[in-house]
Parts: sequence; C-alpha cells; structure tokens
Amino acid sequence: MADAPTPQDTIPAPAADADLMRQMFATIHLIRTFEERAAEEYMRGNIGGFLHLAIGEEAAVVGSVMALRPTDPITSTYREHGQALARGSDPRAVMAELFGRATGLCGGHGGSMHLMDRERFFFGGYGIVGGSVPLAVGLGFAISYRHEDGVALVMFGDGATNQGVLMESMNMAKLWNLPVIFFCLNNQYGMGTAVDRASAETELFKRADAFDMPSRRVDGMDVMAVYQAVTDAAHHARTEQEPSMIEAIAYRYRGHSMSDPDRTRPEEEKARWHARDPLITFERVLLGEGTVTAEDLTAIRDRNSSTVEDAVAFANDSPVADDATLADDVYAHPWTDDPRGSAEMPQVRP
Amino acid sequence: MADAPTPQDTIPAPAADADLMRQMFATIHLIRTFEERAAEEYMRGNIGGFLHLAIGEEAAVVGSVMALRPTDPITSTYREHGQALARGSDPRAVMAELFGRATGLCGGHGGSMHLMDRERFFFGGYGIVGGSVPLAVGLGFAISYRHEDGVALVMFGDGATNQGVLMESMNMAKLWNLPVIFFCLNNQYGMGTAVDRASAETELFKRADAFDMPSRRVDGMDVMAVYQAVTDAAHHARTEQEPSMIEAIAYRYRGHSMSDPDRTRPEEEKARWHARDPLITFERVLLGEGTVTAEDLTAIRDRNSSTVEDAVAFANDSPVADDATLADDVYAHPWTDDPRGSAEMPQVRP
Amino acid sequence: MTTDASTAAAVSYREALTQAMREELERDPNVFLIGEDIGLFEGSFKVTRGLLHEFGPARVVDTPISEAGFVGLGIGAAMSGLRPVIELMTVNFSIVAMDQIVNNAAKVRYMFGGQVSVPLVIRMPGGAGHQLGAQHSHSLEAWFTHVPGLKVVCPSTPYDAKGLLKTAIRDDDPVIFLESEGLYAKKGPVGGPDDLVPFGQAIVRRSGAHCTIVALSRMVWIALDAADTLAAEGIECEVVDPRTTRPLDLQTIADSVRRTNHCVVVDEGWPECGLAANIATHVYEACFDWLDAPIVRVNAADVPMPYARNLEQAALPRQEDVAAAVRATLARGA
Amino acid sequence: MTTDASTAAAVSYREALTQAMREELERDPNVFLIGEDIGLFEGSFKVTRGLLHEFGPARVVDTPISEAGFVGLGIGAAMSGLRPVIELMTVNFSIVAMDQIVNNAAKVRYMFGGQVSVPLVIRMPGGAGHQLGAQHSHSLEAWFTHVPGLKVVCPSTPYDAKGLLKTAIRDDDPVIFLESEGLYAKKGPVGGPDDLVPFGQAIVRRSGAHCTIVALSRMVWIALDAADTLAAEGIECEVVDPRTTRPLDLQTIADSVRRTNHCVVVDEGWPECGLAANIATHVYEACFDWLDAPIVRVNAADVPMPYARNLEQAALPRQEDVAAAVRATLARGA
Ligand SMILES: Cc1ncc(C[n+]2csc(CCOP(=O)(O)OP(=O)(O)O)c2C)c(N)n1
Ligand SMILES: Cc1ncc(C[n+]2csc(CCOP(=O)(O)OP(=O)(O)O)c2C)c(N)n1
Ligand SMILES: [Mg+2]
Ligand SMILES: [Mg+2]
Repeated sequence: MADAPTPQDTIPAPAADADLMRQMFATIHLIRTFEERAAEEYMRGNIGGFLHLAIGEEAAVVGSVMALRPTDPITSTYREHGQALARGSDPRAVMAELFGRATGLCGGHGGSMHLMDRERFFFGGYGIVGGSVPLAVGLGFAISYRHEDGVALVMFGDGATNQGVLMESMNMAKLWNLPVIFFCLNNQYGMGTAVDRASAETELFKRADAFDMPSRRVDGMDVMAVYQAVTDAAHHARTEQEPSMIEAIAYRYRGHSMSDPDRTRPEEEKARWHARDPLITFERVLLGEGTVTAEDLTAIRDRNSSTVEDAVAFANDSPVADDATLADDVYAHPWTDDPRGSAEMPQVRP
Repeated sequence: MADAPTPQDTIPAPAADADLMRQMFATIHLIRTFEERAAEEYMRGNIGGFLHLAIGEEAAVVGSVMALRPTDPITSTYREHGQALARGSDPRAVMAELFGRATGLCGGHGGSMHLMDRERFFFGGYGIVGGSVPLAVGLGFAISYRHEDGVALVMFGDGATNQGVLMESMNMAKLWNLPVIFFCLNNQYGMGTAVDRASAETELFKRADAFDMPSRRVDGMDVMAVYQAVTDAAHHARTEQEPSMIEAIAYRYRGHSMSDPDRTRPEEEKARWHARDPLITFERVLLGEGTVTAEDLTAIRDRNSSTVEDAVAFANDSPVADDATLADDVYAHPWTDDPRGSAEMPQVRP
Repeated sequence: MTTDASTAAAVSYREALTQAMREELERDPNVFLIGEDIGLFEGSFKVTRGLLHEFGPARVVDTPISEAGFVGLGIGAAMSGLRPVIELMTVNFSIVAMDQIVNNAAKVRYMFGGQVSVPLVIRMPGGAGHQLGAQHSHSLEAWFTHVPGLKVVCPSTPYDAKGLLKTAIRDDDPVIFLESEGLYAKKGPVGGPDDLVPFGQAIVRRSGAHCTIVALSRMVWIALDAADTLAAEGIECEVVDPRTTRPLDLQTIADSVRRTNHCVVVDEGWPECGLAANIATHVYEACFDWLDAPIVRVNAADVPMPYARNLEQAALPRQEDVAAAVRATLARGA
Repeated sequence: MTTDASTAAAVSYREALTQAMREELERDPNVFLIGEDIGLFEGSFKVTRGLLHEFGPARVVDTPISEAGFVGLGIGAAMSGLRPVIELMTVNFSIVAMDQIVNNAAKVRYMFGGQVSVPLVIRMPGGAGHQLGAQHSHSLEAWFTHVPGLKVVCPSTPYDAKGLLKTAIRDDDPVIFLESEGLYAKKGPVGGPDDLVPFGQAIVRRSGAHCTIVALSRMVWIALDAADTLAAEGIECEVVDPRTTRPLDLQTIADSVRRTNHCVVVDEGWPECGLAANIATHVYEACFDWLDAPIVRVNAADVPMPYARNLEQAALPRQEDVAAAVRATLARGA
C-alpha cells in the first residue's frame, strides 16, 4: 500500500488565483454531488450497466483537467464522469447519458462508461483497461503532425500500468517526443487487487524509467499539488516536446463499481483516507487563506445541488432513443446509400 | 547504435574449464557451418519459407545455452537453429525439419522458425515477436509450482522489447519471483530498424528497472562473458528465486532473413563487427591460453563439416510427410474417436 | 432439463462451476486456477468463491491486469504438464490475449509435430443483456470456433456447466469455455464428481415435429420460451442444444431437421461470419434435400451493442424474434 | 480483367498500391503512412518503396514492433481528423492489435453517438502458400467481416488494388484492407488518379451458364484457372469476385446463382465460421428456390498451416479442388 506522499514530496501550491481555486472547489463538490446522486438513481434502477464512481478521487480529476487548456484533448477510463464535468460538459447531458436517453451526450449509445464530449475535446471514456492510452498518444501525434501546441492527457488507473499496450504507448510517445501526459490515477486498487499484489515495482511512476521519460509522484488528494504537477508537465510538453508521467496517489471510497460490495479493503485504511478528503482539506485551506467565506461555500453547495437535481429531472423527462435508430452511426458512410447494396431481392422463385 | 561494451564492462572469464571451452568453440563453429550450409540449401530451393540466420550471434547463443543445465527449459524466436544445436539436438533432425521432411524434429510441421526438441527441454522457436516470452514465464511458473530448481530462459531480440506482452511477462515474473532469465539478444536491429529508432531508452536492460528486476548488459560477441552472466543469473534464480534480465550486444552479419537484401546497414559498421567475430577472437583466446592446439581446431572444423554434410544428405534422402497425415496432431484428443462425430450421413433424401 | 442422473438439490450455474473446479482441484494437484481477482476478491462474478481459502494462493493465483501475459503463462505451464484453468474476467478481455490463444495455445501441438500438448481451460463469461455497452457485450463464439486447435464449449444448464467444465479440465487440448453472464443465477440439478459431459454430443432440450431450433447457452432458454409460445399455437418445436461448437454434433441436429424439415438457428453473436451462419451452412449441406424452406437465423443486430436498455433489447435475440422466425420458415413450408 | 478504363502500361499489384498511396499522399496532407519498416527499409514487401524519400519522415513513419500501440495511435489520430494508412507487416500481426481494431476503431463512432469518425485504413498482406508455417499463414477475412463498424476489402487485381485503396483512404470509416502476398507480383492495368472502385460492388470476372464460383483475392485466380479447365470439359463457370466482404454485394452473386442454379465458394481461410460459410448462407437464403444442389465450399484444411511444401499445398484450395467442387455440385444438378 502506497502512503500518501509526505508534504516534502509535494511542491508548493502555485501563486493562488482565488477565482480558480474557488472554481476548483466548486467542481470537486459538483462531481461529488453528481456521483452520489447517480448512485441513488442506480439503486432505483434508472441507471443500468456498470456505474463506477470516482468519489474520493475528485481532487486528482479536477486538478489535472483544470490545469489544461480547454482545447487540450483528454481521454479517460470508464470512471470518467468527473472528467466530463470538469471539462464543462452539461450535467444534464451527462446524467441523461447515464439514464440511456436520446438527450445524453452520446444519445444513449454510450452510458456511464463511454461518455464523450468532442466539442470540449473530451475524447471519451473507455472500458478496456489500458485501451485508451494509445488513442491519446495518437491525439498527441496529431497535435505534433499539425505543429499545434496542444497537449494530450490520458488518465488511467494503477491496474492499467500492467497492460502491455500502455507500455508500448509510453515508448512511442517518448521516442517521437509527442506532447502527452500519462496521468496515472493510482487509487491503490484495481478492483480488489492492491498495487503491491499486481505490480512488481509499486512506485508506478518508475515505469517511465524504462523509456527514459520524466515522471513524478504527487499527492492526488491535494488538488493544488495535482494542478501544479500537470501545469508543469503541460508546459514541459509544449515547450520541450517531451511527454511525461504523473502518478497521483488517491483513494476511491466506494467499491470498484456499484455491484462491488467492497468487503476486502481494511476499514482502518478507508478511514485514514477519508480523513484526507479534498472537500475537507481544501475547504480548510480556502477558508484559512480567506479565499472563500463560509457563505461562498454554502452558495456553491446550493448551486451544485440544484444543478444536479435539475440534471436528474432533465434525464428523467427525456425520451429514449427510437428503436428505429438502432443501426444509426455504425458508419459515417453506410452502404445503404449504395445502389446495389440496398436492392430488395424477391425470395420466391417465380 | 550501441557500441560493444568495453572490456571493463565485462566480467572476467570464469576459471577456465578447458573441455567446456573447447566444446563451446566447437558448438559456435558447428552452428556457423550449419547455417552457412542451410543458406546454400535455401538458395537451391531445398528449404522454403523464411530462413533467419544467426550468423555473427553464435557466441551469445552458445554462451547462454551452455550455461544452463540440460533440463532448464528454453524458448526462442524464429532465429533458433543455434539454440537447438547448442542444446544437443541432432543436426540431422534439425536440417530435415528445414527441408520439411517427416524425419525433421517436428515432422515437417514446423520448419526453420518452429523447431522444438521437447526431450532436450528446448521448448521451441516462435514466429510472433514477443509471443514466446510469457510461455517461458509459464515454464518458470511450473518449476516454482513443483518446487523444482530449474531456470527457464527466454531468448528474444531488441525489437521484441517493444511488445507489450514482454513487459507484462517481466512484471509477473518479478511479482511472483519466478526463476526466469530474460535474455535479450540485442543484435541492434529489428529487421531494418536500429534500436535507437525503435526504443526511447536504448539501454534495453533498463526495461527491467520498471519492474524492480536486476539486469545487466554484456558483450554478446564474447562467449565467456555471456556464459558467466547467464551462470550468475541462473544461480541467482535458483538460490534467490528472483528473475533477471541480460542484454547481450551482438550483431547479425546477414540480412534479417534470406529474403532481405540488407541494403540499409552501413558497410563500415558491418566491418567493425566482423572484426570481433567470435570464431576469430575466441580462437585467439583459446590458442593463446593453450587450451587448444591448431590441430584440435582443424579436427573440430573437419568434424563439423562432415556432421553438416551428413545432415544435409540425411535431409535430402528423407521422405516427406504423407499428405494423409495433414490433420494429425491438431488435437491430443481428436473427436473422430467420438461415436457421434464420425458418423457418415447420407446426402440424398431417400 | 437433462437426461442424466443428477444429485437431488438444485444448484446455480455459478455454483455448478465452482463445484467442478473444487472437485478437479482436489482430484489432480496439477490443476490450478489463475486470473484477475479470482482469489481474495472471489471472482468478479464470484464463481471462484471460497477456493482461495480452500486451496491456498499457490493454486488460486490472482494476477495483474495482463491478460496476454497470464494467458501465455498458462500456455507455458500447460506445455510443461500443469493443468491451468484460466479465468478471463469476461470474454471481452480475451481480445487482448487473442494472439496467445490463437498463435500459441491452438498451434503449438501441431506446429511442433505433437511433441507437447496444451491441457488448458480458459473460462470466460460473455454475452449481453446487462447494458454493459459496446466494449463489454461480446459473444465471440464464432471467432473461437473458426480456429482449429481449440475446442469451444457453451453450457446452458448447471448440469452441463459442471459436467462440461470437468471434461474440459481433464482434456489434453486447449478448451475455450464460454459461460453466460445471464445464466449464473439459473438453478438446476448437477451431476456428481464423475458425471462428465462429453464434447461433441448435442442434446435435445424439447421434442417437436414441426421445426428444429438450434440454440446454445443462454439462447437455449429463449428458444424454449418461444417453443412454449408456439406450442399454444399448435406449432411443436424441437430445441437442439449442441453444447459444444467445436466439435459440433451435426448428426443430432441433422437427425432432427430431417424429421422437421425446417430449421431456425439462434445465436447471440453478430450475423456476418457468425455461428448461426456456420451451423446453417452445415445443416444446408447435410439436409439440402430435406429442407422445405430456407433456414432462418436469429442473431444480434449487426451493430456494436448500445447501452440504452431499449436499444440493447432491440439488438438482442428475443423470444418473439425466435417465434417469428419459426412462423416465417413454416409459412414457406413443404 | 477489369471492365473499367485503364492506363496503358501493366503494373504490378504491389506498384498499384504504391501508386494509390503516392497519389493520396499528394492529394491530402492529412494522409500519412505508419508501420514497421515502411520507411528506410521500404516495407517488408516493398509496397512503400520510395515514399519516405518522396514525402519525408513526418508522413512516412517507421514504428517500433508495437502493433497494439501504433494501431491505437492511428485510431486516435484519425479521431482528430488525420487519415492514417497503417501497414501491418502481415495480417498475422493484427492479432496482437485486435483489441484496438475491434473495441476502438470499429466502435468509437457508434458508442459515442456519432461524435467522431475513424477515417483509418489498415493495410496488411495475408494468405498462405509460401511455407511460412502455422503462425504466418492466416486468412482472417472471417474475423474482420464478423465485426460491425469495420469495412473489409480484398482486392484481386492491380486495378482493384489501386482503386479500392484510394476509396479506402477517402472513406470516413475504418477499413481493413487485406492484400494477398501471393499477388504482389501480378501485373495488370490500373486506373488513373480519380478512378475509384466503390465498396460493395462485386464484379463478374468470367461469364458462364452452368455454375457460379464466388472467390476473392488470390482465390479469384484459382477459380479462373479451374474455370479454364472445366471449359475444356464443356462446363462454363461464372466467376464472381465480391471485392469487399463488408459490405457484401449479394445482389450480383444472387443474380448469377439464379441463372446458373449452382454455386461453389472458394475461400483461403478455415472452414468453420468462415467466409465461405457466410457467403453460402447468404446465397442459400437469397436463392433457396433456385439452387439445384447444395453449395460446395472450398476452404483451407481445418488445421494450423503446416510448413512442409507438400502438406501446405494439400492444405490450401487448389484449382483441382475447385474444379472437383464444381463437378460435384453439377452432378447433383437439376
Ligand atoms: C483488459 C481488461 N481487463 C480486465 C478488465 C476488467 N476491469 C475493469 S476495471 C478493472 C480494474 C482497473 O483498475 P485500475 O486501472 O486501477 O482503475 P480503477 O478502476 O481503480 O480506476 C478491471 C480488472 C477490463 N475492463 N479490461
Ligand atoms: C508481432 C510481430 N510483429 C512483426 C513481426 C515481423 N517481424 C519478424 S522478425 C521482426 C524483427 C524482430 O527484431 P528483433 O526482436 O530485434 O529480433 P531479430 O530478428 O533481430 O533477431 C519483425 C518485425 C512479427 N513476427 N511479429
Ligand atoms: Mg485503481
Ligand atoms: Mg534484433
């Protein structure tokens, strides 16, 4: 089990930008509120399939996404509601997607595991562990091909570091000096398997050594630390054309997905991490610094609550996709347009 | 381009065992003679498919194989004639396999890329780059499962280090402390691609750092250095139950396979490596130390020549497999034995 | 639901599988289990519940998320005589290990001239119906059945789940053992420690004179439901469950079709180059003179699986689709 | 061999492909090539000869041996609007990248509700006949054709190789472009820069009234040889080349079978759940009333490919097998 980094491991918070910090707090709180509500709707049967919550990991999500420019492409895993929300996706469209409605981000084709908001350069959540990593390298490749100055960030878990394709991707990114940030959200478990039962080297950022790529570990419960690390990595990628890896240590409070009873992780361990909850610790920092007042916080909480309630209502009231659209969007150029392919043939010999 | 290690990088030769050294020289020479002859037979059309020669790499092959016990399992790539011969496979059966004859090691089913000699614990040559690496980890796993004291060695190329499955395999081997030696025969090219055009980190032994696995580089043109390194690694695996990685730097004199005209590698580079040919350098050492006399060497050469000529004659005279055996050996338990499966059905309605 | 003797108590398909593994682990020290989260976590679908506790970590091995790696490891272990039973958390993750399955497990015996066998089982739940979306809803029977060197098993009942898994573990060839997520809770009788179900023997799940329905795994139950519906209309269907797709017991299927002269094939996978097309082709070849109408295939829609419940239901074979298929082929009849 | 206008000089299938890539690289700056040894080494089969020199390393990218990685990279690049043309050195190595192809390339458009397209081509030579043994002799048409979201192309002539590759590069969907190692040296006329061959349009390679032979890629030539042999016996075969298997132009095939009332399908892949079974099923369904005898499939033997020349020849469809198949189906005739 990795301990959270001691304060010396983390770099000092950047010169505080009060607006930004408030916004980060608000986003952490929005994600928390959204996901707790989604869990309820799942229990009610309004959300199907798998529902993976990132509750406890919001600081890492928000710190990383908000350190990027809005046009920097991001990919993530099936645990990606937070990334979409932090990128500014409409909570209504996110909730409607979870509900499988036509008004969802992906028209109900995707669900919780497969959100995408192309307009906001959120290039999607993927279900195969490690599978989205090379896509992000491709997004970085495209940036470099076009001589743009974006940075692609790919978020993946500790468990994903043992998928071969991830390691292939890191090698290519460094070999070709692509602007990619490999952001490992190490929540210390892949389902029920702790890092030290899956990875021979538990300091996962050292995976990067094999490819001569810079990497570091950061406290994933400290939103400002994550923000700073990603800011630095993005700057490095933009100016030096070198990828890097960041390992953010965090913890998920709930089971792997809603169907996991979460019986194997020690209670004491959970308690230890709950004590470092970003909503508690970051609130303390903000209030301490005078960046926010208690009233500000109340206003944020109220706003988020109504945003989420509104999203649920919207999702609930939205229509499902018409069954007739089942085969839409398989192809950009479907061949029913093709003169020969669509011909109707008589079935009975005259 | 990796330079050959300077003498300081290599460890001193182990206390010379004259017999062993003579045997190593003889085996290097046998492999060279065998492969040069195989090339001729390929040009004559007696050998089909791909023929990958390890000419120039024999010191690494022989030093590694001979450092193991005869019951330590080995797997290799499509460039594996040398491993089979060094393990003691009958040159007749190896050549007959290249000729696709029923008397071949694999009855003509395998060919040059897929030699196996199960009796000698040579677990085969494989055609998918990186594909045999986890098999070797499985052989190591079986040793450990049975509480035996063997060591599994897997040989692969520099190019293979960029296949994800290889990295997955290294992680598992270290995680579970399996007796496995990852032997990277770095001949500095994967087909036409030099290491520095494929690997972000050109010191390939550093791949092991990502998995907290010990590793080292060795001069692959120096048979005694390779022998020592593998001896150490095998001892370490047997006594400490820890896998390790060895990167042996060598050079292939010919193209990737017989169909590669080999036009892209610089002539000057080839010449530099030819000058370090193990047949020349090791002969010098052996003669200098008085381990062999010039007459001994002549005898070895003559014996190998006739062994190889005999193997070619044997292969030539051997029958091909009967076409009727085409479907043999697909299954250990084929279902033609099954009472229902083999029933003949009439095709015309009575 | 089975023609064989069976123990008194009904157990779930899930527990039937656990029993098979427990008994084989006890019987043969060369058998071991390996896969993601099968030990401490007791399996993503709890099929290995209790087994780590009973047999210890040397024989119930939790792995990293490295399917290609540990499938390859299993093949190597099998080549040296162990009998690994690999759990892939779902069939969807077999795709990252496909090279190991197709190029090593299926081929080493043949390409090395019979010098080694690969006594390996790869268990994996598959199929759709739980809104798991495009990447988690595969039915890859067709892909595996395509490959010589593999054996492919698709049990539909607890009895078969147990008996076929035991056969698979004792078989000396690599067996792809496809469980259905939708059947884990299904209950029924199971056999004892020596009640093996052989490969390549289909079973008639229901007899009927008008139309043969060939269905596997979860589709058997849908076919049986459809047969009930149709029986009320006076249409008697014979439901044949091949149980293994490689080997395929064509004889039993053809015997049935030669009596009914009509055939419907139900398959949860995609239609093109699918399992239903394969079975249909065999039936056409064996029963050309006997068929009174074209065989009707009922497949999943030719789309990646959508998440939304209504779309997913529309995409999957339903009992009404099967009933409609039977009516359609009979409408062409004689 | 083609019905279209064509340039004067005959060029090889290999050079036809090179031309297509060169022209599309010139036409659209978003097109780039990526793969192992395609640049400096000019391709394992020299299909990219000269292109690195002409277009530079930014557009002709040599990769590490990381198929899953660089196929995934290509998909990501395509999602952001580039048009990658990936060369997999051979189809055999697509298996290690299969998850990227099936779970990402084929699905992202659908599962994200049409927000992105994947204008990607994956070129790869396949097939057997050169004694490359079990791991290097795959014909995976059936696997790819199984998967909705992919388009699958199998050119048999230089004209089609060029025209179909250009269509593939301009298409907005992921295209699996299966070349045949055995055809690279084959010569014939080719079209100019704007002669595209559309997907989903079969072509009749030879007309004949007695039996339809459906064959793709290298098998077209074997079918034509067999047709020559049979013509000498007075049997006239119609050889139909579908050119793409997804979409499949069933209309042209059915039109032919409805005239000949007999059909043989030739496919270099394995028989079970194979391409021939798929085409046969479609033909049975469309032409049930017209068929006078069962369709005969000619496939590779149901074994991993052996190395020895005689065994490999015995395992592959030969023109005498095709001729025998035609004679067999006609013997059952009318
Ligand atoms: C290739 C593959 N194997 C297995 C799974 C099943 N699975 C889904 S999530 C998961 C654990 C992933 O752990 P980690 O990468 O740490 O991410 P986390 O869930 O902790 O965010 C597993 C094993 C999968 N989706 N893909
Ligand atoms: C997965 C895979 N990709 C591509 C190939 C084609 N190929 C065969 S050998 C080779 C080069 C391998 O280089 P290396 O690992 O250095 O071994 P060497 O040939 O130098 O011994 C390539 C690309 C393959 N066999 N397998
Ligand atoms: Mg995790
Ligand atoms: Mg090499």
